[in-house]
Amino acid sequence: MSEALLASQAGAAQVAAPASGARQFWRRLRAQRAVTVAAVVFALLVFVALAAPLLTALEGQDPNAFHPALVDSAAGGVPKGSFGGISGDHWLGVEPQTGRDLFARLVYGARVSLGVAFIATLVQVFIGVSLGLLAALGGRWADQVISRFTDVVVALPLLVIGLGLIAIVPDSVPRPVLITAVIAVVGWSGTSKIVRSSALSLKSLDYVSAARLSGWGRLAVARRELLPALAAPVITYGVLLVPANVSIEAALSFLGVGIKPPTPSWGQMLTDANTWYQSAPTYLLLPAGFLFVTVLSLTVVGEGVRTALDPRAASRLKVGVKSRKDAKSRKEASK
Amino acid sequence: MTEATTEALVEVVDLGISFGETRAVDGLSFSLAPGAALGVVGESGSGKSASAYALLGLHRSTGAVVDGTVRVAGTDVQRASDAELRRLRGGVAAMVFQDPLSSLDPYYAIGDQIAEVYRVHRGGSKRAARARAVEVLDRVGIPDAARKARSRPHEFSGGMRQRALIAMALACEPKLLIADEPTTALDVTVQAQILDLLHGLRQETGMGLLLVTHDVGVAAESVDDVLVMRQGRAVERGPVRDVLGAPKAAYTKELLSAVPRLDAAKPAASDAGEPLLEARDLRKVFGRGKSSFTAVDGVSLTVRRGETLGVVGESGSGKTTLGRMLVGLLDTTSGTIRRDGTAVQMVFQDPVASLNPRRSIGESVADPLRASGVRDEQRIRARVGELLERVGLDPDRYDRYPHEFSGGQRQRVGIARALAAEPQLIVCDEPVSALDVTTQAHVTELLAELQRELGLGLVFIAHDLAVVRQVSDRVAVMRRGRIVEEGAVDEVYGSPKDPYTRQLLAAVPTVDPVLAAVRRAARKELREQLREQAGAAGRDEVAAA
Amino acid sequence: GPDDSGAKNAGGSSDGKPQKGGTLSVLNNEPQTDFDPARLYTSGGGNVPSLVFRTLTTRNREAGAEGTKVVPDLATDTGKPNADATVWTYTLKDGLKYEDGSPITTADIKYGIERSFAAELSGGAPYLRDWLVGGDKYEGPYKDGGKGLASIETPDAKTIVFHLNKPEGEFPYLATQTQFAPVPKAKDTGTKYESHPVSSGPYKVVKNENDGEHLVLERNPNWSEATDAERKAYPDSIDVRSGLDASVINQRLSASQGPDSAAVTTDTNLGPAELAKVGGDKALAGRVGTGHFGYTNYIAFNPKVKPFDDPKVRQAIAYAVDRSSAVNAVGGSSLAEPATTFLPNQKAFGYTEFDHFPAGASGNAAKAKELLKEAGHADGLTVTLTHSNAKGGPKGPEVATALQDALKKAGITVKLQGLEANDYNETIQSVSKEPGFFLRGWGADWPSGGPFLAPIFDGRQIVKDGANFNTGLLDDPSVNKEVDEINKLTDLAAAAPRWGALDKKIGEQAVVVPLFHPVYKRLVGKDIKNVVISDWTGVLDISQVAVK
Amino acid sequence: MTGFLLRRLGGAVFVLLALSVVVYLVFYAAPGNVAQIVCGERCSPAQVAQVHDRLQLGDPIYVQYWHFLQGLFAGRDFSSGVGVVHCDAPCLGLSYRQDSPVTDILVNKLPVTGSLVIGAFVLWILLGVGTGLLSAWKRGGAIERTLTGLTLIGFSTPVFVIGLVLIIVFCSTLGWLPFPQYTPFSDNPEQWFWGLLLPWISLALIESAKYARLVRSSMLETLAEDHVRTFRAYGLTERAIVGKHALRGAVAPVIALSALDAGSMFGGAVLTESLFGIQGIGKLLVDSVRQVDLPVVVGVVMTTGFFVVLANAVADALYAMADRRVVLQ
Ligand SMILES: Nc1ncnc2c1ncn2[C@@H]1O[C@H](COP(=O)(O)OP(=O)(O)OP(=O)(O)O)[C@@H](O)[C@H]1O
Ligand SMILES: Nc1ncnc2c1ncn2[C@@H]1O[C@H](COP(=O)(O)OP(=O)(O)OP(=O)(O)O)[C@@H](O)[C@H]1O
Ligand SMILES: [Mg+2]
Ligand SMILES: [Mg+2]
Repeated sequence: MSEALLASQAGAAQVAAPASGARQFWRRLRAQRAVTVAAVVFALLVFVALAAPLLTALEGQDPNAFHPALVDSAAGGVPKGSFGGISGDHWLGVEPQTGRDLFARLVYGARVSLGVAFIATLVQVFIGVSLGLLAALGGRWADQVISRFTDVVVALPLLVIGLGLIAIVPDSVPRPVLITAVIAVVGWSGTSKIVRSSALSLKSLDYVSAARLSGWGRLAVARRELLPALAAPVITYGVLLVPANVSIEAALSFLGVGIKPPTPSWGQMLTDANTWYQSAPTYLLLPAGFLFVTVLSLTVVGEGVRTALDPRAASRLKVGVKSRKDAKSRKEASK
Repeated sequence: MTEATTEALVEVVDLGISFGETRAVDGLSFSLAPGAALGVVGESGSGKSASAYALLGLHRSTGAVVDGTVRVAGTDVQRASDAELRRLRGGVAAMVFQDPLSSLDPYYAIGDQIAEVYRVHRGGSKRAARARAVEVLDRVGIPDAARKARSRPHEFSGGMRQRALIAMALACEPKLLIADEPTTALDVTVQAQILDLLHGLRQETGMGLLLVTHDVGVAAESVDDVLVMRQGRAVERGPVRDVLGAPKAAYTKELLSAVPRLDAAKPAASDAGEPLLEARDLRKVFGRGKSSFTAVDGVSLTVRRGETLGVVGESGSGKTTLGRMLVGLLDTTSGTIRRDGTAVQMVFQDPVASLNPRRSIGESVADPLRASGVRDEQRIRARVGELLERVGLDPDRYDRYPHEFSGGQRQRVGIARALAAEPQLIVCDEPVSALDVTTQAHVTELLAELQRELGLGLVFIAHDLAVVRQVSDRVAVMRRGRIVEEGAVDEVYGSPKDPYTRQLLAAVPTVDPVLAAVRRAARKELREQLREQAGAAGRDEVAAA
Repeated sequence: GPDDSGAKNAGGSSDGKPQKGGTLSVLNNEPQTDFDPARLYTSGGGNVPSLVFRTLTTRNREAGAEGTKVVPDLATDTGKPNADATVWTYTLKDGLKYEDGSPITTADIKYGIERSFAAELSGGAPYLRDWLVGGDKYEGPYKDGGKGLASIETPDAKTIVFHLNKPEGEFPYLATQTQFAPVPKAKDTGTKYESHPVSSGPYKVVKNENDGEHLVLERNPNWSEATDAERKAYPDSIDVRSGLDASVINQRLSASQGPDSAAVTTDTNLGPAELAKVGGDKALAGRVGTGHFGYTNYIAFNPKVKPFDDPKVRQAIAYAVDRSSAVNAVGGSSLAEPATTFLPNQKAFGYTEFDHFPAGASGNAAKAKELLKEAGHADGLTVTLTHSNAKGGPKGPEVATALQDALKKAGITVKLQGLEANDYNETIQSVSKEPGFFLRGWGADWPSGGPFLAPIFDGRQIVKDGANFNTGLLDDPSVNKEVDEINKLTDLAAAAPRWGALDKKIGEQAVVVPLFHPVYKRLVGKDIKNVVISDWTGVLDISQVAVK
Repeated sequence: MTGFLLRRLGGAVFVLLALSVVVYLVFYAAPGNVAQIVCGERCSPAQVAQVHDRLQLGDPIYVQYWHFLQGLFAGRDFSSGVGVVHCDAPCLGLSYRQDSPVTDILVNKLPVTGSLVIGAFVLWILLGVGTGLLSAWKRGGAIERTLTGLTLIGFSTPVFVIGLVLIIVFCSTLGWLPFPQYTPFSDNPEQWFWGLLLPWISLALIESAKYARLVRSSMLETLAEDHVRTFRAYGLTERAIVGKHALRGAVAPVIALSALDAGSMFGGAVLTESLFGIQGIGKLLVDSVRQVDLPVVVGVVMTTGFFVVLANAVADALYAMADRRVVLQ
């Protein structure tokens, strides 16, 4: 190694102490302020779910207690009072027909909905990514078998799957586990299709070939080279799975394999609230709003992760700010 | 417009470019008169590409900070509005990028991409634009341009892609052509053809040329003035004759002395050991039916331990295809390859595409180490650092991402990665094409060293005949998918039998600008001869069918 | 039957005399999948079917309680019984014709009844099978080798005689069902008959798409008003669209745009959320018809299952129920009335007011606790309530959770077991699988106590190996005997109070806890005239409706 | 290509048979006495037994399945009481409840669901890709944030709410559109269109959110790539770059996902169909499952399976055309 060569690098080497990949990732993630805000919002939601008993104790309401006196029976059971019966006792009003406390039901509902939908999403993404990768990389036969298996799962309606499960699964299996499993089983196909199609494009790239030459097995190549590139579509799609899973959870309740009443869940609340959006709008808007905030915060976090995972996008992001500054200075200069 | 012609086409004053804390270009000033040609040579990573980008304002919204002033054809690039910039880009000044594969949209036919760009500036019907695309493709020497215009970039060889980019630039008939290493993937005959073409255009249309190159010979053949760069600064600038003939700066002298000579052969092949790889009658056919194309057509070769097989040949003759088949990345259509468990590696022709943009280069280099089961982080870092250092990169840039590197630097990362695996055989596909001669000499020396130490077998695909001579024991000349001539280096270089080999040798650029002009004329003649020959061959084929 | 089918008098904008002409639209939720008279299970001949099928007798097309009477239709009277009401004889009116102009004969009525015994055409009410001599063995005309069912005689084309195996004073009610519609043997196409049944009524079927999803009925030129005192048949044609969502039906009716101004629904109530809106709109409220159909929703116990074998536990629950919560769960006081009697609160059923275990509006937890303590459950009790998963229904999770909450106050912890509809029906109707504590409903096949009480409380109607409705497995000889006694009466007015008395007596055993009777609230289009809602069906009678 | 078609055909047969087996097994295990349901609640045990025989429910499940397979390939005969109903191959059996061949029922319903799916598909692709494109183009700005918010609202609101709101606004209140109703295209193309417009819009509003998000994210990925730089350097407008070059990079996931969605939607957009009173396959499925009408359920599920396989095959072919680096498998 010639001295000259080493020296020639010195100019370029005047950089801050290098950071490892993970640390760089965090740095890039934290650089996005919206992500921090969204993460805090999401954490708050999780906190609300975990602290549901505490919060309802604070309010002094039981999520399952009926208050027939608070609804107008002759008018179909609309909550008495304005804004769905909001009062000091019932912070967010009461449910039509039953008069159950909405705040209590919402925070308890967060437990089921966030827990089930979130875990199910993770499982779905895991299954989807694994099978999608296997289909794309495992050769023609693996692709055929997996793709056709996916077709079977896609074509089987939830109704039939629900019926099947009622028949096989013993009552001893805890409901949340069962629901999570069912949702995971019915909902991975989208992820798997996306992963398969993207991986098919990616696998012809030189850097994947290079990794294969490095001596990695297919699995390792998939994990190391393809996964990071697949993160963008998978995260984007995965975030959308959360509200989709909340609806599946509600649909499962119809089939009798869902959360058992009277336990509340956002999905069920949304479904029940459907017809009430005119006469008792808060009943619909509250769970819908919570779900929306959840999805929005997840979206922003997901978007941030996506950006942080892609060093090129990350540097572009930084630039967006600068270019605006550039534009400003340009404008000033032209005056 | 009239104003523009009176003033300099390009006027760069005190240009500085920083990427974060990296100062890539610092205090660079130069100007270029209309119709003139300026060559920028210099060390890999010295800021050549970065400066070229600045001429088109391409650093805008990328995170780079640019200072100083840049005026191109009367436009202040730094302050121009987006619309003004768009008018400038392509229409007035066109750029040929350094990384040809990644610079084309993989989803669209090449002809369409050229046509699209053409229409933005020249308007006209889609059809006319397509016709124009075919025309320029033909001018840059793409055979059967009408058909090839419909191909996607991945169906092109490295050199063909590079020519496609040149064609794109020429399509709009710009006043200024900024060509960043435009001939790195071209064999010498095609390279000469391209350089002649550029020369011709300058004469016909008065196009200005800013040629970034590491190849002093190329500069000598095509420019009036040279600018020598190092570490982001100009070290010397002047008429090509003076700078190359009587260099003042120490760095320029060093550079010139490192230029490999056609007659400088490798120290006699140590000992040709047992065969590492034997290929028999390899064929590769792309596509099916009518659109099928035979890229490699009955190639047999053997690579032995401790030996270097140089492969030279026309752009698009199937060198990359052959190399990929040898390492097993591409299935053969027919023929057999015996590797007997030889650990093989490849240095890819396109360094950008061969590096995962999401992983730091250190991690990419560490890949083979991790794959072989090394878990100790410290050891990995140490070993990768050592490798980076050996290819002339700063080990501290372990955690940097590929897009933060210059073309030549990425190429060296690719070499480091291939070496990390400690393979027995490496197929190097144009491994030094983007390196300045000093770095190039250093890297070839490194390979030779390893070969001596480990008995490494090398397949060295390159278009630079001098380099090939320097590193190879034997050399194979490829044309149209076949090996037209094979033998010991001295034999092939000394007494070439095949006319194509002779033509190749004749086309090697010389560092002497005067000689270059003479040879340009001679080449023209030879080319015409060859074209007649090819026509005859084509007719024979038709007759046989 | 157990189905909540249909009910009473709306105040449509009925100014001006109704006129003939126009097209009536019917916007329904459930398609008329069965349109074969043999397969239909209707109360009083149904609404749409009775436009096409005339029967020996029919329901009186009058509003309110008058509408619970049975009147002659094809026959000249409501039937002549023999002394002990085991033989019933009917004579046809003159000039009765099918849509093709051919005459209607009693042989066709006999054939129509016989068809309903065929396995291919199952689905009707069980009474013919249970009452006709030999009915339990008969397998229908396709398998009898042309012999027919001997207990139906047709001495001539105008006379038909039914031989029953026991006295049945309510036979005239049975003769209102569509199985008594004539079917010409030559036109019988078996399972395909429903796509074009031969009309004997004022309208004929010109279109039956997608298994009853879209029906178009047009005037039957061979129907004569002179022979039919009941059906008014004002519109020229009737267009029945079904498969519509309930909220969309109500939207369309309230908007009343274009053809929807002449639209009604025969199966869709206003939902609870819609009630609140309609209530605030005078014009809309004027277009709502309210009706009562004989139906009761109740809690059923299986006294073979612990702890419900203990009457005290059952009574405790009867005291603890919160009827206002239960009523709210199905839409509030406008859509349901709290019930303490099993019989619906109508005179025709013999309604006799009683409340053996007064729970007040929202339950008497104290009294319930007291009883539980007596029963040895001083520390409370945990039980499982089985319900259907059908959302929003009277047997669904909403009512179940309302009860759960009410019983909690009495120290009873209720676990819920929701079953999918089929599973639920099969479970609660199977003597071997029947759970101890579940939700149930029962509706009238005709407005009388007989079909209301007997299937539920008559010990001889316990079905061991099939669908059982006597869920309390009650087999009380005194009850059985009283049922037989009342059935002998052909004076229905005299029979009614005795059903009421029987209901009160059975109520003491607390094998069921009545919860509520549904109320029907339905919108009609703004051009609809002559809305008649009888207490028999609880919904407007489309044979009376006019659109002009 | 021939190889591809043959393999796909084989795959389709496999999928359809697998689906039918699963449905048979589920219905075998699921609660609910079919004969009782078909016969009616108040049937006597003897009558139930007759129905049981008539429907051949007494046979072991594999025999029933065998009959089904026979019908599929050779047709079957069924008694209609007075005579015999012949069900030509491919016979999916006779509906327990409707007494007509399942194939006929499905053939009747297909145009209905087909109209719904195809219209909605076109709309949601346009809407989804358009929104995604716009938000990638205007990335970082207020427009993008608004679009993101709107798509997410669209996605997290139940179709029932969206649909009903649309009906109330456009049909009841404004009266601009007729209440949704299916009219066969062949009867009256205009009515067909207006009657289906709202169902299409509601479905599209919900489905398009997915596409919008995906398109946007894939496009941002592509925008970071080097070839985009080339087109910038040649003066292409941002709009052209986003709309053409970046969009092309987003095509892969969109094709994959839309095949899946369109295919599975042939199994019925149950909620949409029932809200808008469109008697399509989804409604049929729900009704049939409720009534344990096994032959119809098998038929519907197999139809869905068929369309899923078909859509995927089309997607793969399209995809190989769009990206020639991918080989058709
Ligand atoms: N996006 C970036 N971020 C950080 N550093 C960068 C970036 N782009 C270039 N650099 C650094 O700037 C310096 C100049 O790069 P440039 O690409 O101009 O080199 P070059 O002269 O073209 O070299 P080569 O001949 O190898 O292509 C190099 O050291 C490179 O590592
Ligand atoms: N995937 C492909 N599909 C179709 N044709 C291809 C494909 N890959 C390469 N080719 C064709 O095969 C021929 C040989 O290509 P190859 O890349 O091996 O050339 P090369 O000798 O490496 O050229 P260069 O020096 O320009 O890199 C070219 O004509 C090219 O167009
Ligand atoms: Mg460069
Ligand atoms: Mg090559």
